[in-house]
Amino acid sequence: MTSERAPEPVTAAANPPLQPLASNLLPSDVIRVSATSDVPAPERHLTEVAKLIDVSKCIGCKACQSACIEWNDTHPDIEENVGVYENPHDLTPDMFTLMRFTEYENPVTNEFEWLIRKDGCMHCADPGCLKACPAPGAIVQYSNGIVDFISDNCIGCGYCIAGCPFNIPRVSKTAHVSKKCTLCSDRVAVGQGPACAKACPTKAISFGTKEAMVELASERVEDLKSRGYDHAGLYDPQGVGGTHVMYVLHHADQPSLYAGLPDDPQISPVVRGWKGPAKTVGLAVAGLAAAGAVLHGIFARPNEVTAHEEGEAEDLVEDHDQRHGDREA
Amino acid sequence: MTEERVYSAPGDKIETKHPVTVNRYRGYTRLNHWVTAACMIVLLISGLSLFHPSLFFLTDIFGGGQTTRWLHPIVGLVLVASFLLLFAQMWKLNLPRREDVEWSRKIGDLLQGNEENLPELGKYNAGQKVVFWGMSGLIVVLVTTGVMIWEQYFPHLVSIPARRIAVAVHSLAAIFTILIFIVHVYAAIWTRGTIRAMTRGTVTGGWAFRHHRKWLRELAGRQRSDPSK
Amino acid sequence: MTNAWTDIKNTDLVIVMGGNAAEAHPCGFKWVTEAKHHRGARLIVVDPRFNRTASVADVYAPIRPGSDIAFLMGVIRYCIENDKVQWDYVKNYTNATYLVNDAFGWAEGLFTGYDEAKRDYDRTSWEYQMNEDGTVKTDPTLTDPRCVWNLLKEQVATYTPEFVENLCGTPRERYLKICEMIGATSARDKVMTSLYALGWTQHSKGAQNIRGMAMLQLILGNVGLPGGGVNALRGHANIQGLTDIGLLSHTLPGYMNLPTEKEIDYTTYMSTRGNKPLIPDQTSYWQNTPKFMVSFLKAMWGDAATRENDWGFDWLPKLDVAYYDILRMFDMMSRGEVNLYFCQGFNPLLSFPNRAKLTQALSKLKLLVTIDPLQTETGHFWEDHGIYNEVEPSKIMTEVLELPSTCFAEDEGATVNSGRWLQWHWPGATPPGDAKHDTWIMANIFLRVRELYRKEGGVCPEPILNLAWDYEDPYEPEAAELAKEMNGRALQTLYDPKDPAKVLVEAGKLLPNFGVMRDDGSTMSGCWIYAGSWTEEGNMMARRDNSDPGDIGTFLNWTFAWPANRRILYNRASCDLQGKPWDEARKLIEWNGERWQGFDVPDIAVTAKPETVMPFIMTAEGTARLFSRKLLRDGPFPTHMEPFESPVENPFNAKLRGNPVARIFPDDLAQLGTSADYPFVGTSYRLTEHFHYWTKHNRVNAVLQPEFFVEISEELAAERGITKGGRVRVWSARGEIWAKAVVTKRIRPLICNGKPVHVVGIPLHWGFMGAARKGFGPNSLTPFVGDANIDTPEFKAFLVNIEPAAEEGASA
Amino acid sequence: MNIDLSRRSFLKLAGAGAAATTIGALGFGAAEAATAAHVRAFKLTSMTETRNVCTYCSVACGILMYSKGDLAAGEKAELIHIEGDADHPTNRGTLCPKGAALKDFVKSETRATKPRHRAPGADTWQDISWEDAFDKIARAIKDDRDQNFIEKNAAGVTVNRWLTMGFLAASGGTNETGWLTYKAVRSLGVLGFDNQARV
Repeated sequence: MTSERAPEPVTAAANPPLQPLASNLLPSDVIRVSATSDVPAPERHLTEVAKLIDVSKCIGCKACQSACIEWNDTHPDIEENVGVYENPHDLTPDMFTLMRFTEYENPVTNEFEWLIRKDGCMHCADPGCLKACPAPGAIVQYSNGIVDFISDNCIGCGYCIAGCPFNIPRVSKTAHVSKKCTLCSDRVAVGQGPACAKACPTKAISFGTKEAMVELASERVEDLKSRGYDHAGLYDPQGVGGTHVMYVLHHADQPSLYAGLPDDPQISPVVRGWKGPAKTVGLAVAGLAAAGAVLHGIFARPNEVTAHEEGEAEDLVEDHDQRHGDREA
Repeated sequence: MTEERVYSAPGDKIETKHPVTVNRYRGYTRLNHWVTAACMIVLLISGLSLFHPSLFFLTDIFGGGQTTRWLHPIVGLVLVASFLLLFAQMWKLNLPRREDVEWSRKIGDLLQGNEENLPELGKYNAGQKVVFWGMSGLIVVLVTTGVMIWEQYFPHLVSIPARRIAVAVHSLAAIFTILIFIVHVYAAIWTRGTIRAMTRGTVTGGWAFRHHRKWLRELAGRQRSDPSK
Repeated sequence: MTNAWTDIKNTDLVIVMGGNAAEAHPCGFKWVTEAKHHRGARLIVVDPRFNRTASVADVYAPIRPGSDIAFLMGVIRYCIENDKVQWDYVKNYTNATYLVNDAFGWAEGLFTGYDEAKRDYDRTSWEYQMNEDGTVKTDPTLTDPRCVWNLLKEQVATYTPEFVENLCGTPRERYLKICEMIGATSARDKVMTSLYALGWTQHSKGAQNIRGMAMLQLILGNVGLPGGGVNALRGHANIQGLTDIGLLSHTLPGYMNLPTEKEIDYTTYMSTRGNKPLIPDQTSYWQNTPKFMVSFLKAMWGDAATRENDWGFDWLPKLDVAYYDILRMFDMMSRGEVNLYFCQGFNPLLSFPNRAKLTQALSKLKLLVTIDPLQTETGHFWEDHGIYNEVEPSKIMTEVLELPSTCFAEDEGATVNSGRWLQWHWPGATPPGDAKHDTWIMANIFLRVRELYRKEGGVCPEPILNLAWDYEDPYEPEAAELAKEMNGRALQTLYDPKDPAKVLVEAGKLLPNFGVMRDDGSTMSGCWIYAGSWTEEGNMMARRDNSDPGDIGTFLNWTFAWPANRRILYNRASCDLQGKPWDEARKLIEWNGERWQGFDVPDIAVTAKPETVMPFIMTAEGTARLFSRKLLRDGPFPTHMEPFESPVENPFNAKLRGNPVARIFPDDLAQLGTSADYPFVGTSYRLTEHFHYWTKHNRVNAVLQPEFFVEISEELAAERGITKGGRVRVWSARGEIWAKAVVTKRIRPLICNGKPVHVVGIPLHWGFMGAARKGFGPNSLTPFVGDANIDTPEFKAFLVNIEPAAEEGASA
Repeated sequence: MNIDLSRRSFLKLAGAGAAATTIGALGFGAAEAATAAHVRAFKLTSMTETRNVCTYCSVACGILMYSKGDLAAGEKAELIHIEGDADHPTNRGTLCPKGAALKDFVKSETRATKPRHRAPGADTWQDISWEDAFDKIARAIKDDRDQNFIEKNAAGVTVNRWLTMGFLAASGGTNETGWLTYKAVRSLGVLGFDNQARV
């Protein structure tokens, strides 16, 4: 094979290759697979990538939504206006990313702020969706940090919804598979950045190695602090092991201001319990019970009716007959 | 006039006297039971296949994960309907009675084969009652939580945190259901002569005498009023 | 734009006022966020609404629609009061020192010479004091009370912070904070850029709004500098190009004017266009007008244009009024005075004011032809669409032809961006169905008309029969042929005037630049400012070298910018009098002792001596005008005027309604409302999800913003019992619309003179064709009146009323 | 490797090769390996790329159009995708929500695709051939111009204007279209001539 392997992407600001390039996302780059425990250790570790969303640069133009729809060939419904700027009104199986708008009156500065956040999959290092997923191979995580849904293996149960700390996956009513941002894994595979990051007019969305994005974020945080946002900071929540989609927030001390971005997201203990101990212990208990029954069956004497008892029964029935007869007589 | 039934259900009667065979379950009750049982088995297999990855291969029985995901809740509803019918027929005789306490206390004797030490019982012993009420309760829990996590038709019924609890409770309830199911099946097997009650509908007099004497007594006492005579 | 999109990265302060750059020009706005990120630039937004641009602003201030002049004059007053003036710039590069005619004055909101009956000024007194040799009297000490600077000081004295607060509704501390930030850019090493768009033009005094900012920028010394300028963010992809080429009622290509009927011949026409410098040694580039004019006429009529027939001057139509702008045409149409109307890629039914009048006007046409890639509302104006277009087709006798044309993806050619870059593009898709190129359609129409004249004769056939049409395939002229025609060719070999032996351009060759043009018929050029765009070296508009040696955003080898590939206009002003950059760190060009050089094409003759030749080469003064003489109809300085429909009286003169010299037709005057009936201020605008009336045809954009809505404050909603997402009826003296209500904190009542003024925001993207839900536009409500100088309709400030409405279909 | 392989089949081969080797190396089930490699195929491979400029606003972003079929080579070309041109100095590959959905404009269901005629008083369109449409227009122009053209004003000055016809030109079109339109319209003596500069 002489085909050139596509490079790993370092930016979204690049033009797509037209020459065929072999994918840089190999099966062997998968480090986690849903409902699969024996994923072999990868031979190489890809450079972790990340999308950095700087809400202080975001103008809420929805170019990311537009680019996402076009790249992924989805068909969201034409809805109606319900008195807000969000359209569609929520993430849908056909809308992997959504601008959420919050009108906030800052009690400290008395300034009005229009907080706009691009919502979508965070590509957690410890993905709750993957943990919750019962279908082997329906959710995979690559060593570059991308968490991807593989529709062919998805059974549409919606467990990923329960597993996700960010309320992201949506199950299609028609295809019955769960959908969310892929971080444009097909673009990343040929060295390109995600469509939304490329499109973003104000570069509020950047894409590159996670290291570079963290560095860029610190540059931005410094700028924001110079503008009086003392609590500006990076949102890379460690509760889920960090994310491969991160935010620069002016109010990093209050993420929930931004349309309910979780302050301290983590995989719910309930989900951990359900997918951790409950899964093992439950199965073990059931297995033990079954085994116990079998063993008991084999080794213990069965509870058998004796011929004597059959006789007793006959007597008893006879007896009753007579007594009834007596009474009648 | 008919004497009041205390320990037996309508349809329970002495079938033959020599030897004694006793009608324990009528035809439709047996059908009802087996429909419920079939549903339960499908639910257990499909549920288990989605519960633990090592059992996911079981989805192949139903034609894959998608079908399994679709089938499981539908069968669950069938089970609920079917079980409701069973429940209507059985709940009264499964109400606890004083002798259940003593019976439970002496359950060791039962396992050691000293059943004669146990008190006389009606149609159901305390173990069967536990299975009955356990199943009833668990099915309520399962159907409730099941609907809460039924993505296809009720995606927004409850909040996501509630859904997480629901899915965990559903799993736990399923484990308990499995345990009860095992107890139920195993008891039926271990207690010889039981299964025919749900196949042929009858048990031997000796079986009735040994395990449910009060029930046998009542039936024996009711012979006269039996319209077949 | 004086500057370019990419140049915004060089700024220290951005003021977005009279526009909404983030929303309407997101990718250009990127250079604002880049400046913020990499230079620490600050962003000020002044707008009636807290819009998407405001969402990333450092300071936002609300302003009552239509009060921008007061705000800007107030800032100028602040700068003068607080010595925030770039004095070297003002004294040398503006007309601040020039003395003005003693008769000129201003009182009660009016300048001298007002004639109420004519709704016009006699502008005689709006002029400099002249020396006998025809040059201007000046006072470099700025002590003469009649110098422009002192008159300006007097003019802006009224605009105190209190006055501004009361008139504009802008809270004082916020206003003063903005003044302070703006004033700081008077420093030599600080630059502000102004980004504006239709938020300033669509007023009855639009031109004066922009002058206000231009004057402020001159006072701060910010024009001509990287990161500075007065930047009109143009709307359509090629609005700049079509304006350059003169597709307007009264213009010729390259910003020359069509003759009026007073200009009875070529000589008379040229007699007022001598443009003799008013200050010795100045460039006054318009002195070259005859060269550009003759070259244009030769492009039009080729060999038929001769010196003997004044180069075909008579074949140009002559104006009897200032112009036949869209308002005048539709007014004439409504009176049955127009028979044929063509809409090529234009949807007037949604884009002109007073839709009821438009429908009535279109119904009186004999023939309407639309040439458009889309099925437009205008082409379908006769269709009954219920409340969205309530007409009776059987009563409309207009014949309509809908001709399908291609779009950008299917055609080839250049479009001119806001920064004057001519960028070539190539087709990559087969046109759908039977859609054809506009050029093919126009050629077929023209050639058929010409054939009829050839066969049948008729009235004045010469301009048609003689029109140059030397295309290889006359029915499908190639983009390259047309581009070369605009660039121009030498018709005879051109020799260097200084050295007759030296050949500059051989006969038949493309012109390298407009400097070689002649007024003797030896050159032709369709649009002189495009000379250099397609030369013997090839198509300069197709160049794709994106290197930027000075890292100052000029990209000289990327496509072509007019004029002469210059990226920043007036760039000579980026240097001090001696030719050194005001800010060494922001060097664009500089004088090296012999010539101008640097990272841009100097906007001055390369050997023009810095202390002699001033930067503003297009004016006869060589300087920029703080006092604009007679050039604008409504005053040499901006003065505050209320919109024609306003809840507030003109504080200078309660009798004045709107711009006292703006033209308004009698029927339309009768259709103006007052705040007694229409208490709220309506204003129109675009949303970022849509482009005018095009993208409602697109599924994706319809998804992103599906349905027509209006925006109101929580206070107004409470006052009128309107709920978020509920349906409302909005009406003006001219019509009514129904919409969903977006109730928001982003609009607040403005407190003017102690009283609240409520604003109703009305976006403009919906109609009755396309993929999005059917809806309305603001033009059902807006008044049929325009700017006094160029008649841009007053879309940004008018009066409306609003109430909750029943759901569609339900009875109210 | 056979150099005559088309890009598409070349890619397929390359993909298959990569998958095969990896399955062996990893030793997990073939199904799972196939699963893990399930990244959507890059949809632009083997498309024709054309450089263009966004048709909407005056920022004039550089765009790349991807089509099936090469128009320059005389083939029929179907537009598949549009994205920003990262080489363009202004937009650097970015696009706004309109630009990013340009393909939907080109392929809009409400594009005009054939000439249509609406007769006076009619409530429907009728199809019309280009020939007939042009004849109708040319006749209308000729007749109206001959009837209403003003050669001289009251003072006897040659004014050569025609006021009963108006023309709105497209600011979305090219310079070249604009220039051809300018020539044709001005030569007729039309003064009611405008573009979107004011709106």
